[in-house]
Amino acid sequence: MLSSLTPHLPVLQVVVPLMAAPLCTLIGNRHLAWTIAFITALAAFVVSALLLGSVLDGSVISYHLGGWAPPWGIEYRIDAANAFVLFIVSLIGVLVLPYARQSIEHEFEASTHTYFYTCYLLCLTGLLGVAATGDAFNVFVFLEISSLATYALVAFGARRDKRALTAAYNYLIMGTIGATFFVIGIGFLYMVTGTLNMADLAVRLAEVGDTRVTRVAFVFILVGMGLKLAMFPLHLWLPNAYNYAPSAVTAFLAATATKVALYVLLRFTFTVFQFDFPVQELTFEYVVMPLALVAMFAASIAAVFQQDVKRLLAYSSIAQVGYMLLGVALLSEAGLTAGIIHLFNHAVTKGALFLAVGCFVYQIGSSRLGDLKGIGKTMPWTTAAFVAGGLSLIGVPLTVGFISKWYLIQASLQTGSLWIAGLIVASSLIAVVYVWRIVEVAYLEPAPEGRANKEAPLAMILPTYALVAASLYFGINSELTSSAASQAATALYSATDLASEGAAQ
Amino acid sequence: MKLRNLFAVVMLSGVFSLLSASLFVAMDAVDVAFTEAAVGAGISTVLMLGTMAITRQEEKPAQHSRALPFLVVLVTGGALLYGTADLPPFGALDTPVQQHVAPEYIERTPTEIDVPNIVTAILASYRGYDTLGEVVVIFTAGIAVIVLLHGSSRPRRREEDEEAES
Amino acid sequence: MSPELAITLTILLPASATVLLALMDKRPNLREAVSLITAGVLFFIVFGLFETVLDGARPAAHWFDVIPGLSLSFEIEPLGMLFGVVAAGLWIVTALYSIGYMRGNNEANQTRFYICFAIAISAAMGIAFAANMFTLFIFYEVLTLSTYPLVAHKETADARRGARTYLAILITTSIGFQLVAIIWTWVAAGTLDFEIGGILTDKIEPTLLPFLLALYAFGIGKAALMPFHRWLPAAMVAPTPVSALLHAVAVVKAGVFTMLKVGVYIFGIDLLSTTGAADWLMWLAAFSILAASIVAMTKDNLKARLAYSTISQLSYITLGMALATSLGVMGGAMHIAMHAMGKITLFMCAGAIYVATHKTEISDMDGLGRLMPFTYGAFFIGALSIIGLPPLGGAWSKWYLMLGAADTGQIAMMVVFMASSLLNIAYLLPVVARGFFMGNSVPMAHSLGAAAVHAKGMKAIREAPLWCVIPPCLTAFGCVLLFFYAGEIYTLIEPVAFPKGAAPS
Amino acid sequence: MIDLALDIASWISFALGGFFLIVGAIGMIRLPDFWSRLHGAGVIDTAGAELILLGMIFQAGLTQVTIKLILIGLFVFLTSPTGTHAVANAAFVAGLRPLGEVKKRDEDKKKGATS
Amino acid sequence: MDHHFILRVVAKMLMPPIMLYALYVQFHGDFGPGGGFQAGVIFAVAFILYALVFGLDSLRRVAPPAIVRAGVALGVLLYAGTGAYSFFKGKNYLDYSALADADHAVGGQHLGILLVEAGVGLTVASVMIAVFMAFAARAPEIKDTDW
Amino acid sequence: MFIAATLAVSVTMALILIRAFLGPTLYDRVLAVNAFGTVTVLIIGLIGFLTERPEFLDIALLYALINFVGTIAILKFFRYRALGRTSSPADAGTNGGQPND
Amino acid sequence: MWDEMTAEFFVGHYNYWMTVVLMMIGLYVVVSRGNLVKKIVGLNLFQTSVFMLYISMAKILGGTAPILTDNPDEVYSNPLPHVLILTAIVVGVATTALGLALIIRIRESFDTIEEDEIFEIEQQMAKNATSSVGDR
Amino acid sequence: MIHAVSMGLGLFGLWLLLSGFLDNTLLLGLGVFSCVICVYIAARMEVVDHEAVPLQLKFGVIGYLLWLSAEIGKANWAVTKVILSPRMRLQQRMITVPAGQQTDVGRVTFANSITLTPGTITVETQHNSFVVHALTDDAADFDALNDMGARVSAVESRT
Ligand code: NA
Ligand code: NA
Repeated sequence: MLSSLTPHLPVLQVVVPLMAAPLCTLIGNRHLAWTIAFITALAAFVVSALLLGSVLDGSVISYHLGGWAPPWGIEYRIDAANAFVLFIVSLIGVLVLPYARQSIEHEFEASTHTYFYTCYLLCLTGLLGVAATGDAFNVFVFLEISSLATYALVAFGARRDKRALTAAYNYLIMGTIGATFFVIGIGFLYMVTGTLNMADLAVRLAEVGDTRVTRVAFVFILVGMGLKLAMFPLHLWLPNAYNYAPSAVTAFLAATATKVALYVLLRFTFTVFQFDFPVQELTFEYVVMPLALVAMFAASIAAVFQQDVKRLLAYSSIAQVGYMLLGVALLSEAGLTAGIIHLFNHAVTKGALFLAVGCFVYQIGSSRLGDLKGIGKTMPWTTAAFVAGGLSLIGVPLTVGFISKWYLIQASLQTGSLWIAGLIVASSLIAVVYVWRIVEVAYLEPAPEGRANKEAPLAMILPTYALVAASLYFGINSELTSSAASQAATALYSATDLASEGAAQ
Repeated sequence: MKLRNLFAVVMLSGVFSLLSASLFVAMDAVDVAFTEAAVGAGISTVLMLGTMAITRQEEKPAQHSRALPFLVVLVTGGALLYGTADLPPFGALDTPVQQHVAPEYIERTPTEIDVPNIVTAILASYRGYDTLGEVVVIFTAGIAVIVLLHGSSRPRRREEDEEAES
Repeated sequence: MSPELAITLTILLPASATVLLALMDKRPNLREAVSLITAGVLFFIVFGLFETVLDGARPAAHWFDVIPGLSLSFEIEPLGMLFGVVAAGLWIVTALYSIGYMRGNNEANQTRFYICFAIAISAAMGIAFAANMFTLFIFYEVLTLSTYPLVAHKETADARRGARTYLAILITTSIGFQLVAIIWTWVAAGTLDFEIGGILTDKIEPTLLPFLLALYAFGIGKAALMPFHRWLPAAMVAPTPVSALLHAVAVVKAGVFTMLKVGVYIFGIDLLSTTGAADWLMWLAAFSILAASIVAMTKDNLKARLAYSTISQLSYITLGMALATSLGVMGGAMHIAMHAMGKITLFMCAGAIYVATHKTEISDMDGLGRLMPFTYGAFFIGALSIIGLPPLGGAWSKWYLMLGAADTGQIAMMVVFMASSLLNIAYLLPVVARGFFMGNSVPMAHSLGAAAVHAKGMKAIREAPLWCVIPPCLTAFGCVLLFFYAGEIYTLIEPVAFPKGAAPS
Repeated sequence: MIDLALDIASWISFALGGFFLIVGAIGMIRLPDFWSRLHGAGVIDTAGAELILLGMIFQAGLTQVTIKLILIGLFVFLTSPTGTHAVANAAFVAGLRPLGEVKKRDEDKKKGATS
Repeated sequence: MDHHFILRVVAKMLMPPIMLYALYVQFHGDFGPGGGFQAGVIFAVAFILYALVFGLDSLRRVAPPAIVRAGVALGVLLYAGTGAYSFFKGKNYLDYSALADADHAVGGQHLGILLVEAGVGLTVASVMIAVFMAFAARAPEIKDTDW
Repeated sequence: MFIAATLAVSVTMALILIRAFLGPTLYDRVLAVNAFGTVTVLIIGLIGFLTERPEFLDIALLYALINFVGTIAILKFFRYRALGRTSSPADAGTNGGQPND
Repeated sequence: MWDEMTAEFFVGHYNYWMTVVLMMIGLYVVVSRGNLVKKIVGLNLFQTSVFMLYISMAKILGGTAPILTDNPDEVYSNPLPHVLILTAIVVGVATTALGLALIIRIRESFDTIEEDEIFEIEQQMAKNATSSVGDR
Repeated sequence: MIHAVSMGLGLFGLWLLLSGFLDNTLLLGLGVFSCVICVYIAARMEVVDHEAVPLQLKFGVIGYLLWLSAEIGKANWAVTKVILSPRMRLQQRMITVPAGQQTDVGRVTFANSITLTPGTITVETQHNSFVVHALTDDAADFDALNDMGARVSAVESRT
């Protein structure tokens, strides 16, 4: 039975959580719902690992949904690039769930838990679907599944702070504008090629060449995805959304949602638009890269002045997106590799950090800096995890953050830009400042009278530590991640050749 | 034109929806028109009315500057107009849109699916997976709304609201 | 014991001791026993290695690859061996001294202190034995982070400010300059392994060499080259054993050691001398020497004066490297050991004075020498060694440095060395002179805060506790020993300084 | 022959229907207040709509289309007065009163009494 | 006698035909415009009309929220399950030819489309009803005499 | 013939739209939108004939339905008395807000 | 000649321009308006205009709705954009429903649906939180 | 029960009219299924009664509808004249018309008939009378309205 499912792995990756979501609602029992969600997420993780294993050699899996050959039918097309993204998303997905159970049951009334798990699974479904698909319009559909689920998940935070509602609303407005821009871009591409299959698009766009339509399509897809991935200055929705969402949600989103949007951007930039196309180069060189650099500084500096750790980390996320975009904007395979590896590393790091903050919130009901005084003494394990994540954010050696910076700086030096390398380190130094503000408060200030020495529950500590361990392990041995990232970069770059083969079949 | 009366705005958006549905019919998109009628004029309007029954119906004049939005719109619109110049002319038969995938659907549907409505054939079968996604979107929205408006206690009466507002 | 295991042990032993230390939180005696025993065993192992290296062997250990081609591995060469022995040896002394000081001062958070101390030693070992610049950098950063809590130990506003400066400068320089330099080297040379003669020959544009060297020289903030020296005086807020650690055992020595390593193994003396890439550094170091000495004279606070003295003395070593001559390297290398022994003596004396009298200002210390003869005696010997008078170790290193300057025909540098020695006399000997010959100590008991007197249970000033006095006496004796055993050091360093076997007289 | 007759019939229907539609619309613009405009809308909903539908029926002949047109006609016939009544009732309950209302209640009552 | 008897009587007459019309649209999507989505909306409109005229509580009685929520989920499951059935026949996901014998692939397509459209219709109708109920429950109470 | 009818309907739509914009009371707008729905039903039927595919009258039927239910919904959600006040002040009271002729 | 081409270009692209103008009106309403409901209305307008763009690209002059007839020579407009837009409309109404539900909750929590007023309330909340924390 | 069966049959007739596929077994089957569902839900809604399925109406209702159509035509013309007259003399008023029908269906028929004829609109329903808004004096013809009411009463029930 299991072996007969092997050829269906690409679709199982998405459909299993997709079917589990309504099942959760149908069953209605929150414990059972959690169990279903967890088993599903675990299954998704296993599937993603299997997929990653089978495409790391550079092969490509094409799955024809409905049995209809592309470009007439929708195709799932798994190569190293999206297998890597699928792996990241499902890894975080499965790790956050046990944590979520604890924190959600602590924060919300019992009757909403089932819905929470449903939304969580839907969000997971959407993100996985976006990453797996090889069809441009299908990207939009699954993007919206994940987005709608996200808006709901963010709004869950309203129980703790009503500002979660406005955050969700603003996110909804911005996200929908972004998705609509994306649809406009896809429409333009369709108008000049007559196809929606991304591999087919690549081939046909190369024939169409550099026209006003392709230029505008590219720009709209860039802006559309830029909104979703919080590219500076399209990031305005992010700080509030991350700040007021429930902790588990923030951790999950920060680690996955923007990453998937970035993946889509990369897929379009390097696979679909991979032909002699000056606008793309110009855009990246003169728009994306400067914006990425500005983000690295502006958002980092903004982070320094935040009074709330969650918000601080949210601004840091915007800066980190800047790093990824910077790597991509170098428009070299090394740069792309750096961007992708940072995509993974930041997912792990930020996931760990937000989970740790969630533990604080769980115990002391606040993530404000002023309330975290002496937390290093009352919650030593959580704080230690936070510091480990913070060090990774800074890019201290033996953490994944270091690996990211290494590759980024290497890539920028290879393109001969010492000044970019300098800017990268300069901005990561700002990270020292904002991380250290927290470290000082946590360790060097006395805890308020009467706060008990009480750690967060094990169900929350363990996932946090799992991510911390990952951020240390992959910082010590980056072979897996770096080879996967470089394989992914190669896949993105070389997909056009495969595309012609794909269209032929 | 500035319509501060939200009710008028909602009504006009419903009217816009009616008009666009008529346009869709004129452009042969009967299924789309059907849906737009059901959604734009129907469900959306009813939901907006439901919202406005609860919220205030007058918009307050905004205090912030309109320069930036205007610039955004100008740039976006400019880009779109720039792009449309290279688009194939409206209604032409020999454009890429009409060449590659689409004729295949029309040609294959009678033998492969055998339903007269090609839109249904594509919707439910060739691109049935998109439609599954669409159903999940609706499902998501349903669950989200249930969660958001879950455990409702009826809010204060309108009279009290108005007193509170004035 | 295989050399590989021995190397691994030198790093892991102190690191694993932290676990024991943490467990002994509530049992000070056991805790300090663990600390001492670890120090002893470590020194035993290192000394064993010293013998093999002296015999010409180059023990090595490979841990793992962090990034493909970039490994965490160790290989002991003479410079590293020298630094390793100095650090391991002085740890014993410092450990002894810490017990006296910390208990004598009733310091809080003593367990944290010992843990961080152990990690710092572990890092120092890693730096000493690193086989490549990457490994060295990692341990360099570990050292920075592990000493931060030591500097901030008192948790007062002052301590936090000082620790912040400490961390800011060290992290900024290491990530901002050193890391860029390392990655640049990696991109240019394709390796980071330390090799005699350097790895950069013909790999990089000669006009760019001074820039790369500048990135290294300023990136090695622990070498306290001006203008990145501010962290050292700032760190004076730390308890005295920490100052000893910073100034003698690990931190600054790690800095100048790295400086030497970079000069000898990354650039190569020949490359530096043929291209003149280090000329500017020579002048900067010379400036640093004089300027820091002059500042030292103006300081009334004893520890501050010693701190500026350290800045000055460190630049001797940098200057030795920048001379780009064999004798300069020999002098620099020797000065690592000589200065370490001398400066630790001075600091421990300063600490002993503080424990006994709670005095920090030199102007308050008139006549103390007569009450604390052992302390002041040790101080006197240490000062003479720093000044460079025979029969003390400092004489040899200064001698070789002068020879190096003469060798390259840099008369100006010889003048600098001589002027600096005079300045040394001017700022160090008055301390001793005031202690022995000025003022009357008997009525000074009341000048201590009554509360302090009461708290310490002291009736009048007398010699500091035994554990505070014995260690400086031991190191003072070490200064003398070093004069007679300098030949050993010479033999050790010879293969590095004179790779072609052209050792003069 | 029958075709021609049907064509003529539908022409007439369209012409009349169009006339009533436009009259009703003009009424909605020209009439002075809500209450009077209700009657303009009534013209559109009744004569206008049904006649246009009738015109289409003449064109469609005895087909499926005619059946649907009749169903639409029936539906409009049933719902438009209901809707109009609902609006009018709403306005009435809200206190909106006709412009220049002729208040001859006594006379009405008298008439009512005599009949 | 109630205040809105005109509406009540007219609505009573209209609702069954509206529901039938919805099902007509549902099952004739193959032949003309419409399909599950549009049918779902129309079906929900019948319920909305019911709630508008007879009150929200009546609607809750006719369509208990738990049932509606189950409908929301069941529709998706029907669609996705139809797709997953193909696995058992070794076919790709959503390959409806698995629903029929190998030589009746087209018949499989017919059945598949019927099933998934039913799923769409069920979910859409349920969601629309659920959303309406959620919105209406938040609105201030409207007494019959108020309008 | 259909074109002529379509034109007439279009003119009607335009005029009704003007009333929908002008208001001034809520009831004027509701009335206008209701009438607009009716003529939309007509125009969709007519467009069907114009494009020679008149069989898609389902859409028109749907419109008629939506139009009715929508009107009821408006009136239900906007309780009468409250709405009388939410329009511009001139509309309030018994006067239609326009000069008496 | 030139005029003829211009005219042809104009006729062929007029449709796109109109949809672009409508889109921009919608987008302007979204980004400039402070009223939350109005933003949603603007979003709908924006999206519907995009749908029009798609549908107009599907149209073939002289073609007919893509529902098969008995006439074998019939030209059908492109059905694919219709399918895409059906999906997009559904996504749009889903978003609208969720947005409106959020507005209801916002109104209940903030007692307003004006962006400016909400912003003021949020600023006030932030200020209160900061002042209550004290020393930092 | 009679109402339910009648409703089912009526709905099935409607299905046949809408569908037009009289030879497609599947669609006919679905039609039956649909009718059953509709009747079931209608029953749950408690709307299956003499009001939803007014079997009680007499056949004379057809005659009434024809008469009503003629009235509507006349009324339309009357209002048209008003609208198109340059000076547009209106005499708006509210008049109260007795509604003596026995059943609600009858009353609804009467009320809607009044509204369907332009010039008069049923504004409010009271216990046994309607408030009618009239556009002009001509429209406010009390006797004509009473006549209409009598006609409705005549066809409203079998008895
Ligand atoms: Na259909
Ligand atoms: Na009337």
